[in-house]
Amino acid sequence: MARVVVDVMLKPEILDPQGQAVQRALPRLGFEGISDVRQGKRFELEVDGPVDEATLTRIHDLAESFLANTVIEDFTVKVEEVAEAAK
Amino acid sequence: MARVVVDVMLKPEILDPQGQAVQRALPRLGFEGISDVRQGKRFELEVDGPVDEATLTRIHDLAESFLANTVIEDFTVKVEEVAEAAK
Amino acid sequence: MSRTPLDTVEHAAATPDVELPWAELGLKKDEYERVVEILGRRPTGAELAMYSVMWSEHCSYKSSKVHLRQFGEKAPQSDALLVGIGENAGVVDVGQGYAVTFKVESHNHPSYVEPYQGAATGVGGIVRDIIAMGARPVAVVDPLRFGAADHPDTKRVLPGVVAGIGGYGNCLGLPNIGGEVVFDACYQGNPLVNAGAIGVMRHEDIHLAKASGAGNKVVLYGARTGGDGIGGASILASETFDDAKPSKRPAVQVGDPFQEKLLIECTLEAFKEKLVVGIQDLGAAGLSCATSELASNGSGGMRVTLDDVPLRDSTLSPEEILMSESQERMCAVVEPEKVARFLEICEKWDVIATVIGEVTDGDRLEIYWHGGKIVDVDPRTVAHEGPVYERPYARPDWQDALQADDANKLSRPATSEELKSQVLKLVGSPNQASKKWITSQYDHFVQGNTVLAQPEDSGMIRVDEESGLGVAIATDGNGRYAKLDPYTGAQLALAEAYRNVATTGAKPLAVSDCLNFGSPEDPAVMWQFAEAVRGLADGCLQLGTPVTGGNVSLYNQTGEAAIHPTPVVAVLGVIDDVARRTPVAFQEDGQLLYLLGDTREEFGGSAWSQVIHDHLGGLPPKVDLERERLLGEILISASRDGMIDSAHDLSDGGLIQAVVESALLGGKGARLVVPDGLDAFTFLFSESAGRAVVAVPRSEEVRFNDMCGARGLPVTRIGVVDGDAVEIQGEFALSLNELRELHEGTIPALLA
Amino acid sequence: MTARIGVVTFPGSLDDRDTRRAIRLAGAEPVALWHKDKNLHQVDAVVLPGGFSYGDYLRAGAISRFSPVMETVIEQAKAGLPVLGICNGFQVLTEAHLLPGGMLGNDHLHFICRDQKLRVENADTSWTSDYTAGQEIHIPLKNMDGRYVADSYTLDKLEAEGRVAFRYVDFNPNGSLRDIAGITNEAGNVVGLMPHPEHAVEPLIGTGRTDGLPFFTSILKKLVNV
Ligand SMILES: Nc1ncnc2c1ncn2[C@@H]1O[C@H](COP(=O)(O)OP(=O)(O)O)[C@@H](O)[C@H]1O
Ligand SMILES: [Mg+2]
Repeated sequence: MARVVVDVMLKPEILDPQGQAVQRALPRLGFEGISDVRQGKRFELEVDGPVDEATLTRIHDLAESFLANTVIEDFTVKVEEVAEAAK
Repeated sequence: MARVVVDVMLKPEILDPQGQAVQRALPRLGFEGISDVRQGKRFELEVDGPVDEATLTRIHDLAESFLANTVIEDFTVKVEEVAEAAK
Repeated sequence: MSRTPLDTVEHAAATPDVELPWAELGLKKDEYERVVEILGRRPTGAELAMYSVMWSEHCSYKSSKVHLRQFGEKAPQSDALLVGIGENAGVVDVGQGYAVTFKVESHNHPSYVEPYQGAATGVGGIVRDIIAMGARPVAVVDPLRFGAADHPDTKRVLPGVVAGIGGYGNCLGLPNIGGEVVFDACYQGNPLVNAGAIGVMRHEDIHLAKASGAGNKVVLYGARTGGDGIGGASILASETFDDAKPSKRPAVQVGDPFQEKLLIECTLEAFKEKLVVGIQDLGAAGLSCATSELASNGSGGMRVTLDDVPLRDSTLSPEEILMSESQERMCAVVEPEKVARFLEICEKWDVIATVIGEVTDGDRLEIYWHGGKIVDVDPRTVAHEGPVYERPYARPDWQDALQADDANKLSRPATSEELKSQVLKLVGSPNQASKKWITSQYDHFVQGNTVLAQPEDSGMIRVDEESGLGVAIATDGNGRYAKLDPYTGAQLALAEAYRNVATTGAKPLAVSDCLNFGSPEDPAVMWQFAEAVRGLADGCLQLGTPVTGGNVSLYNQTGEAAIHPTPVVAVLGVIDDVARRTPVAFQEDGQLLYLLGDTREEFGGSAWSQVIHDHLGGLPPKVDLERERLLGEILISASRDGMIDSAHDLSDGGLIQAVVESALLGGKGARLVVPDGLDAFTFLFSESAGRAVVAVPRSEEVRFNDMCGARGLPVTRIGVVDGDAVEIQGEFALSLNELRELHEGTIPALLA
Repeated sequence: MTARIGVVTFPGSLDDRDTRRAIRLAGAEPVALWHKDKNLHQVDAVVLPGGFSYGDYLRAGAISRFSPVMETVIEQAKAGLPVLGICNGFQVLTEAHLLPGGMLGNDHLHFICRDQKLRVENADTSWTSDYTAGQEIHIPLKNMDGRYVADSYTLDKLEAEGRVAFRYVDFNPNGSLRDIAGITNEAGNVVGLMPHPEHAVEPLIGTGRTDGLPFFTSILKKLVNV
């Protein structure tokens, strides 16, 4: 079993109110030096069987037609190599 | 300027209805072979200046106290090496 | 548009032969030539941007203007009207020093492309219109139309639209108190997302969109300007969607309801301190619209330095800044000595505010960029003197055949058993089923003044805590009726909304509308439009309820197929004491049920003909506005004098639909008797207009009958509130449980 | 003499005015508090009202929790100041760790607005003494992020200590664990719940019931008797 991650972010030209709200809160938390924050979605898909070209293409299509609305969002698909050390 | 990415996911033991809704929709979209979907948040922080140990520690603290609620969520912090080819 | 060298006014004058992309920006050749004639030279890029968005169908009403004039020409005498058509929204006097502003707008096309954001920004836009009048917004309504309920794309569009309306309105703290949900295949590629808002203010707080007083400052405040929906006004709202060219759909805007909530609070605080001379929201056509309209309505001119506009994207060209439709922005005109305080209030609410210009002595709108003058126009020519078309219109050749295809001749149920099964089919059909799955996604309670909300006949909001003064609003429209006869259809929409308001005990005062039609370039559509406007204007004159404002949405069609002509009418009413409001729900066993009005064999365009026969043909129900007015007076008097405990108007689905709704809401059944002279089928399913069912306590029976008799309103005793079933004596009985399951189960089964 | 009850306005608070009205109708004196002002102006109790503070961006309550006024509220709540968090206010209280657990999106993924039946499980807090334990009441509920979650250790502890203050009855509107609608801290001075008692204080308005008024009379009695 492998994990494929689809990250969906608002296109750069599209307003991101959530990211902006986070960014505006940073100085109040005593945090300087971050010039921009964008907030998006992360989907972790657990795939049965091998993640081959064909599977990736299908996931790409899935992302394009369902996970993201490409009118306002961009997405990336990647295979997660190893489980990252959580926290 | 560099980009640090903070991924925030619900703890595994917590029900993720959004992920489930995606998973349930998959067969309708003619998509088989995905045993689990989890949906979380992705924050892209544009950092002024170099991303050194100290900065990463501060962002880690920020994630722990603010970007994630560690009562219910786990997070990971990573430096994004290169701008990924969007889509 | 070349930017090196900067396309200034001098540069334009010196380079008359430069080709500009007027066609790409949506201008026709003769329109462009008129711009050149007005200016006496070729426009600069920035001027072209302004003229093109402001002269678009969406902003200039160029196809509809000649017809809309009737709303003014035929306006009834009304003491209530404080501000009429032409401002951001109309204003009505509701007494005790209060004024109410309300308006309905469309956000149809964006909501098809991106349902959530399209619908959300629709709410945002209409609410800014209300704030711009000086009022605190107090409620929203959302008349919606979608394709077939079981079409897969409806499952994409509807939940997104509903979540967007809820997401935005709930976050603003505006109770959603009414609306409509209609399914019809004709809206498949063109859902109708109309949104209305109501605001309340004191008379002295009314504000207008005008820039007066040379030296006064122009302050832009709210969100930063980004590249949102550039050209959206002209392209997105006015172009027919054509499946072959999806690339023509530009990105829709993303709304930020939190920012808008701050905008509301900081604007109201500025009003309270009397800091604002004139104000305009930024909606379609953004700064182009706000600056030209403010200047055009005022006494002087205006000078704006575009470099001072706070940007989200520093690479925007001046043309793009002028066209940007970034949401959550407002423009205020403020006296110089009050600017500091104005900015302070903005800062208190964390709202970015910048002085971008000032009112001048002259009569020109001048805009500067990087030191050069890039716009120098008479603002009236941009804002008010756009092209006006007398588009050809003609009654379509299929209209006669459609009307001849009489629904009254459709086969009717032959047995009680069949009648019963048709009732069940109707009550469970998507259009007649409960919309609770949708409306429970909206906050009805916020602000603590909601007296009635869906599924009541009209929404009602308390305006004054002490006196109990309140306002009511209902929106209605029936595209099927309007397709059969657009003149009558528009009047039926008006009559139904009027009736819905009166049924709750409020006195109808004024009208707003949202006219949703296909392409004005099709003479058949143009005829539908002209007829509907004529019908509505005539109807408003007769009912004494002026049209105070509204919105036109054209080009609602996919390829050749236009939507049903769909005039949506909102009626606003006032009630002296909300404690007297009449609810829909049956209150008490034993109360007598009366049917008010005449029931005729009228099935053209009916829910029955649609659900049972999938048929649309014949003539819509007859309209009698004098009768509507009388019915309204009776309902209002009965509520004021405590003669009725519940009331429900009759509309699509007829009497049986209304009785089932009252029964389910009250958790009390009814025993009905078919009155003499009517057959059970007609009694249950007819959609004759001008009717309502009321429940009268026994102690009021005589008084109520006397009142109706004295005023000549036909009244028929039809039964009694009782038990836990709806029973038609001699025909059938349906338990409330069975009815409830059907009525409430349909929409979740289709959409959840 | 009556009690002064503060109501905080955060940017995006929606029910602050209604809450002040409810306090007034109960006979206490409402005091408007501003999120940027650390000073609580000598109030005897504080209500964090409902709404979408900061748009509920990031997480509901997550940004407000760091506002200046909350510094004082957190400090004083720990010292015994009565604090009631309604809906968004409840979310702020969990984010501020004045109450355990966290709030997540409703399990059905939709905003929900309904007249909700609740059982008062604990009538010994500062805010619930005018109810009786086990009493069933109807209070309007309206939220997007109303799903209360905590780990099972915390949940067991809350149950054992009688700190589940309200439970949903007949219908769980958001997937909250163990049907929890509201909880209290150990001392009983800090209470949070998702439904909106301030919307149930007048017979004509909203759902037409007044089941929410005892929240405000409870605190008034407590403060005036002191
Ligand atoms: N999209 C919506 N938003 C809010 N309320 C709605 C919506 N759709 C329907 N409603 C409400 O549901 C109730 C029934 O709607 P409808 O059958 O169209 O009423 P009527 O036939 O009396 O005009 C009304 O109270 C109406 O306001
Ligand atoms: Mg009605």
